[in-house]
Amino acid sequence: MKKQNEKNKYSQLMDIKNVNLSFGGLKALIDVDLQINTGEILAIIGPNGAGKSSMLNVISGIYIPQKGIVKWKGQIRKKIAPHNIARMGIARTFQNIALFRGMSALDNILTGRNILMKRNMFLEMLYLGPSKNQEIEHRKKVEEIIDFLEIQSIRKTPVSRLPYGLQKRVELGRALALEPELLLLDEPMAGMNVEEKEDMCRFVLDVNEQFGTTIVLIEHDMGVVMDISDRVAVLDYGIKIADGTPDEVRSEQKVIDAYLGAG
Amino acid sequence: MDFWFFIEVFVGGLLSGVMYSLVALGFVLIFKASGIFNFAQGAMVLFAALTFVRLLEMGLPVLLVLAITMGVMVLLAIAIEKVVLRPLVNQDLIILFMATIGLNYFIEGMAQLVWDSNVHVLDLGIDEYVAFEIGDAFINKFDVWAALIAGGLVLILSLFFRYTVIGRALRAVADDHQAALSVGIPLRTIWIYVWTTAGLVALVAGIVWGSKLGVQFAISAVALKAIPVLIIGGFTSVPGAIIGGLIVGCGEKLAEVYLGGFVGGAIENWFPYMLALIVLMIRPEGLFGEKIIERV
Amino acid sequence: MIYREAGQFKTTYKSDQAILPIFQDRIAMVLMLLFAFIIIPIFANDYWLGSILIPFLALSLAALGLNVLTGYAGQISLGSAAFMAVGAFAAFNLQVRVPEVPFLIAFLWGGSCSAAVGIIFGLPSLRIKGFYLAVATLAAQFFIEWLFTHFDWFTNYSTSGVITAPPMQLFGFAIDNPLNKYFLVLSIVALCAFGVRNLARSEIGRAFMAVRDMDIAAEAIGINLMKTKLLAFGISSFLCGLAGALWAYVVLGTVEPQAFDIARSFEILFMIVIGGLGSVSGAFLGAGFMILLPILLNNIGSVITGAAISTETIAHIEYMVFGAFIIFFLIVEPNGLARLWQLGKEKLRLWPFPY
Amino acid sequence: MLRDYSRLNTFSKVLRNNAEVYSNIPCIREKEYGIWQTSTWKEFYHQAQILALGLRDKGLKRGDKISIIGDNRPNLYITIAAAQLIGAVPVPCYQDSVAEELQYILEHAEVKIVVVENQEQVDKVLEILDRLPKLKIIFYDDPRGLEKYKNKEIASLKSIFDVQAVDLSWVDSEIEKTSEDEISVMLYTSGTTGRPKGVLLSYKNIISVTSQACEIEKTSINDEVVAYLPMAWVGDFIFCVAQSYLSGFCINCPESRDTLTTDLREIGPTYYFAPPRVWEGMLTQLMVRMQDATKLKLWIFNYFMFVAKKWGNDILDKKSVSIWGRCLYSLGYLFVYGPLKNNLGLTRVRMAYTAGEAMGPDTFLFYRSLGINLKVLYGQTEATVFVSLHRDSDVDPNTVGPAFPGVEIKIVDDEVLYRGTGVFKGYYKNDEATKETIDSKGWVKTGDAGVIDKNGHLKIIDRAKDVGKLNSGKMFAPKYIENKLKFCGIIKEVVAFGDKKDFVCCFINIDLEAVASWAERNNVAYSGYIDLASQDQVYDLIAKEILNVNKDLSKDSELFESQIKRFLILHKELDADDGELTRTNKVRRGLISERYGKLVEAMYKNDKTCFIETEVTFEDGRKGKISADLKIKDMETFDLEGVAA
Repeated sequence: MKKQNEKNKYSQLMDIKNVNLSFGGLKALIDVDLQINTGEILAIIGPNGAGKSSMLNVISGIYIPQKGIVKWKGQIRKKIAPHNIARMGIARTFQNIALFRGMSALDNILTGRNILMKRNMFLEMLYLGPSKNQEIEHRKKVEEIIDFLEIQSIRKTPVSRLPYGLQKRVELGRALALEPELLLLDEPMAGMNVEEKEDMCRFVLDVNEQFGTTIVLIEHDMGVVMDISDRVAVLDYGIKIADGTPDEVRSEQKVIDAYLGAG
Repeated sequence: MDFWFFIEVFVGGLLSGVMYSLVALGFVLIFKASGIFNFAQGAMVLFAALTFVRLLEMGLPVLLVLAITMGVMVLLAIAIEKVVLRPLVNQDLIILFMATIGLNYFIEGMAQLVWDSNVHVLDLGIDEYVAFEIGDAFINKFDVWAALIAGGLVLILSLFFRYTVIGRALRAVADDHQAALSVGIPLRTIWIYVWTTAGLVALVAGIVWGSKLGVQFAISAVALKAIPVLIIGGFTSVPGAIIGGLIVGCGEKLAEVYLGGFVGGAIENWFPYMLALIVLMIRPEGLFGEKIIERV
Repeated sequence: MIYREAGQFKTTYKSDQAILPIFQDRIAMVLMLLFAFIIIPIFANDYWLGSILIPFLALSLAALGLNVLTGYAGQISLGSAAFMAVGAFAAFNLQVRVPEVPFLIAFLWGGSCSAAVGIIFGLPSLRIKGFYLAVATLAAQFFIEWLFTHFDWFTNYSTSGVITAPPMQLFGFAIDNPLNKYFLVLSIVALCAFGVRNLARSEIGRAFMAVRDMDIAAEAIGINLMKTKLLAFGISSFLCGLAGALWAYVVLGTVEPQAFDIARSFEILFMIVIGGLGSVSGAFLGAGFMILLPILLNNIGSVITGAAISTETIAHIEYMVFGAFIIFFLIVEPNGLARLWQLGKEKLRLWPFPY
Repeated sequence: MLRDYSRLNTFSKVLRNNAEVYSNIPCIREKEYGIWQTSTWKEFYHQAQILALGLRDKGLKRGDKISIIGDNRPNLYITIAAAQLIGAVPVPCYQDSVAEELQYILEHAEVKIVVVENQEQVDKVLEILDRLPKLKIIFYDDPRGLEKYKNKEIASLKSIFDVQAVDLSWVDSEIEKTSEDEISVMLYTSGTTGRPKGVLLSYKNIISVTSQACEIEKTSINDEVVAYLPMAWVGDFIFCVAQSYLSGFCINCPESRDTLTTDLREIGPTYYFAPPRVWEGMLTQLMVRMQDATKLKLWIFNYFMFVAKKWGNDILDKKSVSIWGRCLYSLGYLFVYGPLKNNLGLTRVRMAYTAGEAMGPDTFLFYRSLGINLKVLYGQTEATVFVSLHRDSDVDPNTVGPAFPGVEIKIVDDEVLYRGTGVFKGYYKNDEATKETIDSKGWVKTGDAGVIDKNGHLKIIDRAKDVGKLNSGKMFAPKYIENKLKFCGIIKEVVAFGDKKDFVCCFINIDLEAVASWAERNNVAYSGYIDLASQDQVYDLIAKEILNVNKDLSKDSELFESQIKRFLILHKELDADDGELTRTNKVRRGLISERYGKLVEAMYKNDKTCFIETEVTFEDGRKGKISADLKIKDMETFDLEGVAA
């Protein structure tokens, strides 16, 4: 399942240096360093409450660490408004599905392209000229994504009516619609059955392969993680205890302890 | 400016504030226990007052009337739980909010249909116009009584919350529905209790307000006064309701007296809301409310 | 059952994204417009036009406005009437101060002012949600009502505190009888409905719904919550303002601020709850419902009791019925009549199959 | 419009002509990216020309074979056209055949170039590549997942289409060179016995026959066809390729297999072709869906179905019908038939065919009564499809209609023989088989037993070689019995035994969908196919159907001894992947009776149950074993008068 192309693997997309994050009293992250290399699939694993989600939110920029620096493409990243994260080229999916339940699959994905659209209230009211054309232009793009994710048959179904697995797929589609450089997946396979997981793995790999998107994912299913990721970072109680290829991590004593410890 | 006059206005404000708190309490109870913003509280006040006064007019003894009215409020609570809350359980709070608006209309309509929409004098045997004198300030006696009643009620409620089983149950629910359930408290009965209590509070408020303004449709509008009180005091805090009431009370009185003049008066209709807005912007959960934290 | 979709295939996105992709629906729409623009004017009498259809349309517009805010963007407001008031008074004042301005311009001005005010009172929506926001809009309701009551300037110092709409001239053509007024209102409302429908199916509409359905996700895909919410407030208030102007100019002629009291706000809220949140047709269905129900009750009442019932009693019954309906719809079909309509349509498309 | 086919005597010429006369008329559509991407005859022709050149450059010469594998996709149809432009022979293969099957055909046909739809097919061909020395290159249409393939043998069709500024005059000269007697296409018949045979069809065959068909049905550019049947099957070639060439109508390719029904509904074809099992499947599904309807709805439905049964067919046949009947029917059309057809996507159907196998008269009449002009077509690849065909207002559900124009039919000791312009050129590299089939005078053996009735309609009873004799000496026609059973809807497949036996027994395959929904309604719990198939209630359900059939048979003096005495329900569905069915889903008797010999014995040994273990092939080609203890059930039979014996 591992992919071949090693192109510009070691140019860094994001560089996180001894980051500390704490909510009130409790420390979520302690002196964590993490590099994200362009074009790789990086998995962040760890027992519950190890700070995985916090890490993801630091990467996405929703949480601003109290200490430490985050470099995005070599530049130190300042505090950013949540809605500008996407414009930076970072898209994400959520642990428990966060689709727009009132809309069809198509519209959900189309909404993902909103930031790429021009806003002209009056033309949109008349559905005229540029706004109409852009609707069509972006529909084309979205249809490519739909085709890519093989969800043609549910294109116009309201997402609330879709089975869990497909909803996850639509959410992935919405994230892809942003054409991100960095894609964050928060437990993409949580609560899926075996086929659904296999599909999702395939799509994650294909995304990484065809669009060269860098992917960071949190996942509990060790099998999946080891299968699809190029690199695995292990957190435990807010501390990074391992970071390396799946095999390296697997054999790391600390990791084994942490997991046995966490039962 | 005259110091004593200020005192008079100030205290007057405080006292009328207490009246607001009286209504606000009803909201707080329900919100605490179920997270529902019960827009119908005003209507309940009206309904309670009307029932009470009409029965009195029939010449029944006060205590009996009181008992009956209480009974009615209990029934109302049960009905609401069965017809409105149960079907809407774990719906969006905003939906429930709108439902209570509907409820508000329904009860208002019912109250006036069953009884009537005339003004009824409700005399508690307290002379409206007798006043104490403190220094040069005149303090309305009735207001003092009202304040005492309100104070008493608050005391009772806090005791009730602290020392009775149901009271603790309510607190439990307020803190965490799941927890409450796991302790084995049937949420529905809880709700009935809550709404009953709210109903009784409404009754008290109704009587007090009724005897001040006379029992009439306008009473239900008092609820609208209570809302900023809640915002300021915080939806989840009983003392908050009181303090909020006091702030609103003297706030609007002072504003009326010292600002109203410049802007054509009658500003106490909106002043509390502006106050509330400011509070909202600075501290959305209110002065005494618990902080609302959203996780990503 | 009436649908024959086989063979209606789309070869372009243009046709696939058309406002009414299904042929039969287009027919229905055309028929409806014909009915509204031709049949009604021919058969309706002044009573119907003046005291039912025109008010219905004006309120539909207000409901449409509120639906943009509450139905599409998910921001609840209890101040719609206030925004109507702003529209009415702004339009009035412009024409009083600058008589040469044609009334249509005045209407637009009214809408714009209302939009501006709406945006200001929408600011809290950035920090607060749900009924907290509702409270903020209540503030608007009370403040504006008070403003127009206590500052004679707004009523142009009329002793009675009411404003009287100047006569309406369109290209030297006086709009004074119910029929003309009907056409005027109908055209404006139809136009707005069309606009809102388009908005709803394009980028802005999606942004609104995204914010409504899942604001965190909306933010994550780059939607600026502040801008979006304020835009919703703006558009919504604009429509309400326009409706207010119509209410003042066309429906009543002379209005006092109390015509836009909180009861009106609730009425409009009820319209969209009953009619259907987040749909254009919902606004109209809801308005129709709210207008016709009292008349219905009245007639039923008089039929049952033989004699006509006191208006007071009717009013109270109305209250109860409305209240009951609100609760009923929230429980049974939160998306209101419009949704029921939708379901009916679905059934027709599937007929004779159950699913 | 009828054109001069003495001049336009090859497809390449017809196509070139179409590109002029129909230049801007849609030629082929594909639902892709959510809309029906359309290309006109002009564009189609242009693409074909470019591809033709590309293929030449890859070494494809006149007479060479080029194979097409995949679902119905425009580019694959273009490939066929391109090949024919330069006189190469397209050899479409079944997209779901496994590597071994492909290997045989590609080897036997000496295919030089393969054009496939997608990765799945590429993988299959690569798997057998080393065994195919003649095969030069594999073109693929959909690049998904193929970037990382390093094999030098594979290339994308796009790489050819992207070629700019090519000189197309060469193609013109090639078009002139082709003659009507050249081979137009080579189709492998998935014979029910032995290896597939490559049927050679000349342009003359196809054009002469197809032009006749177009005449009969008055097909025109206004028709719409949905191309969803396997490209390797002669039907698809005639109805989608040949007829569309000759009458210029547009063929529509569905988006994917799981959107077929919706796509069909969107297009609303005017010309619809489906084998019986599709029609039956549709009916079953329809009835299942109706089951959940409200009482009132169900009543309306049933009532108007009764109305349709009563008058529908006659109205369709333009027979005289009472005013009352017409009124009721048109009412029914408004409330039931219209919507129904609309939901099935058959609203616009002008003519519909069924063929390949016999179809239940009830099913057949059901569709006709809805006003769908369904007709039976009897044909063979060897005859370029058409041997006999129902004509409008001369339709008899029990026959396959009168002989097709230009076709003579005769019956020689029960077997149907025919000859005509459509008769094929012979089997590729298999002369003795050819000789067996065509005699010196050009008569072709069909291998079917049949009779010609008084109206001159041909009636097919069974495969001639399957017709056997019971020990009592009476005729035993398994197919006839099997079809009777299959018509009930809950039975998917039947295999009847009785030749050289004392009585008749049969294997049953239940129709999962139908029976499952029955089980749901009668809350019968089951864990899966095997479990469901072994339920006693299900056995009873089947028994009821068999009883009816027995009653029927008992009325026929010829067949009353063929009543079914014992049956069992198989634990697995008979499957083409296991070789039990042909790719066109015909039962492979021989193979089955030997693979399940144990069961057959058991049935004749009067055992009550029998244990069986069989190997099965899963979707992904993996093999596995499933086993079960099958119950065998006895049936009561009737004697001639039709009362229980």
